[in-house]
Amino acid sequence: MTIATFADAGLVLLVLTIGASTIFARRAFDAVIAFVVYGLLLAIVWVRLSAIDVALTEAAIGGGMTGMLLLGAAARLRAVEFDSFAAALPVRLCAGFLCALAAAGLAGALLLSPKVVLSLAPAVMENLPRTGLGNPVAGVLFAYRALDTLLEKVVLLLALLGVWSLAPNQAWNGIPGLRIYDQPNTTLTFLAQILPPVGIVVGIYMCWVGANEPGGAFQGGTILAAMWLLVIIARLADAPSTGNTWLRIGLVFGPVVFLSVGLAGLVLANAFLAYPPGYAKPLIVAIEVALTISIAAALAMLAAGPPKPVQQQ
Amino acid sequence: MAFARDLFTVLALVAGALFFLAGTVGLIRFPDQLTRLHALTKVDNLGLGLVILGLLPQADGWFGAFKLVSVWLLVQFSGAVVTQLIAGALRERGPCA
Amino acid sequence: MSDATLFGLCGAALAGLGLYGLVTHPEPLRKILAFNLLGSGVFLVFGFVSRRAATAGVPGDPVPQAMVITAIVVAFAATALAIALVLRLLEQTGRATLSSDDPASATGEKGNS
Amino acid sequence: MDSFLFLIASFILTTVAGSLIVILRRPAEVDRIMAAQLLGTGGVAILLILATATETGPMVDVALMLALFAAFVSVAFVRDVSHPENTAQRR
Repeated sequence: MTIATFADAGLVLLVLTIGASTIFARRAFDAVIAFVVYGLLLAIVWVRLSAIDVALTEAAIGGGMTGMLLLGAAARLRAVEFDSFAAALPVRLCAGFLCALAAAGLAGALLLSPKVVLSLAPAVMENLPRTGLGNPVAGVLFAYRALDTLLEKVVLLLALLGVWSLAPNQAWNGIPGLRIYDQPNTTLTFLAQILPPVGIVVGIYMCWVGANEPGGAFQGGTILAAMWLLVIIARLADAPSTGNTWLRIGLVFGPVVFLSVGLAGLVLANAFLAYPPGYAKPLIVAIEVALTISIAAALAMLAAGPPKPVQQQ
Repeated sequence: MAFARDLFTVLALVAGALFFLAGTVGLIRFPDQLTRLHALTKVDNLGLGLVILGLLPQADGWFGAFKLVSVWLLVQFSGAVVTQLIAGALRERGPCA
Repeated sequence: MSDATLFGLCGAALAGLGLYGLVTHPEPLRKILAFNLLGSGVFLVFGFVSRRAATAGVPGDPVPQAMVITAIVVAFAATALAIALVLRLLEQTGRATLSSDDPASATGEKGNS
Repeated sequence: MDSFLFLIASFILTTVAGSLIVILRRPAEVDRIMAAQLLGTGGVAILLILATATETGPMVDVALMLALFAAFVSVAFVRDVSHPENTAQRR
């Protein structure tokens, strides 16, 4: 037990060091790499907190997708070498002091939190058998707080709409400006031919296992998105134009299925987003499958960025 | 039998951990980037390979063992290809890349 | 002090670090990074809240965990939108800084759209 | 057995942490990518050992995820290096 505590303390120290270097690194690129490392470390931290579902999401999104997105941005921004004009020392000291105060306040709230632990876990565990699911987190996401999950999908679509709206007028409905490899490269092509089939199997496995064990639509969808991006980057397939009908159907498929099941619940189970007794599990699995497709499409398109005018290529 | 199994695990894990140590020392000490890449791949194949070999007898059932081996194969494959990619980029663009 | 508390305190410190970066860095990309750091620190505090509720049979309260999963995905969407904005700013003006009183940053003339 | 597994996991964490801190101070970008790759592999090893020690099967899935995405980040890096206008600016 003591070894575990020591290891945890070391892990915390490492996370703090890497986290600090994302802030204090001199070049933006260094900060981005530190952030990728930080995301991978956080996945281990979440495992130590016994939150496997979160660890899966963090490893996929925090380390992988965000890292790729930020690396691309750092590479493009490198073209503008502006002198990093930092705030003056007194300002930094002052900001540092206030931020330390905020952190101390948060830490104090943690340490002085009431002895009586408020938890919704018993309520969730009590009602979980009625949904037929084995994973309490999936139960919360799709039954207990289904409205949050539905709205989150809408947020993803809104963000995508925002990204696409940044395209110049003539590029609307064009191909996303995702950076692809400069010229065909046999090694990368090989990777992009072998890895995606493996990734697709893992993604489907994640989605399928999510009902009973950690995993689910988010994690599965992220893997599928990453594999799609890999294929596009390796020049094995073109990114679809943002006006592509199939792409748009894929994007709204999940939320539409979710919403129609929710509306059907209004008739069949007397409440919005309620599932008729006995049908909860098949309905949730159907929603998860539909959402996996939509999440994959939305995340990949978010990472691909706004459409680009053709002549700039 | 259980003792032999545990002994095997201990030996393989210690050997794997030593390769992790060797790989990281190489990564720190080796003079140029291509040799450092070489040290990195040793961690991928031998370090992780021995760790997984040691964990296999403790795995729960055939499916658990299968998953462990497939994780190793995945790391092995993607590690090798990525190293190749980085080395290619280094050769094309020079050591400062 | 339990391990969960340790990670919770780590989260608080990370949130402070992120806030500092968000306030002091003039580069938008660094601000986005700092914002992500701030977010993940707050998520870790949620992790502490979840883990604290652990009882026999349940490793933690699933409600905060589900919220953190949702939050990670939303944070990614926000990051993607912010990066698209920064790159568009670069395209439009040839600069990628938010400070208005820094003429040195306008030297990299790249804007041509 | 369990405390031995924890010991090995801590040992791997320590070596990886040490090299991370050294490598992340190097100027060249490739070294930094190597650090991310090393942490990917080290993280996989740590998670697999922890999965066995705590008998939590799903942790193996986290290791799988880490393995998939560590490679993905390196691909993004190699892609960015492949663009000639980037190398011209490289210091």
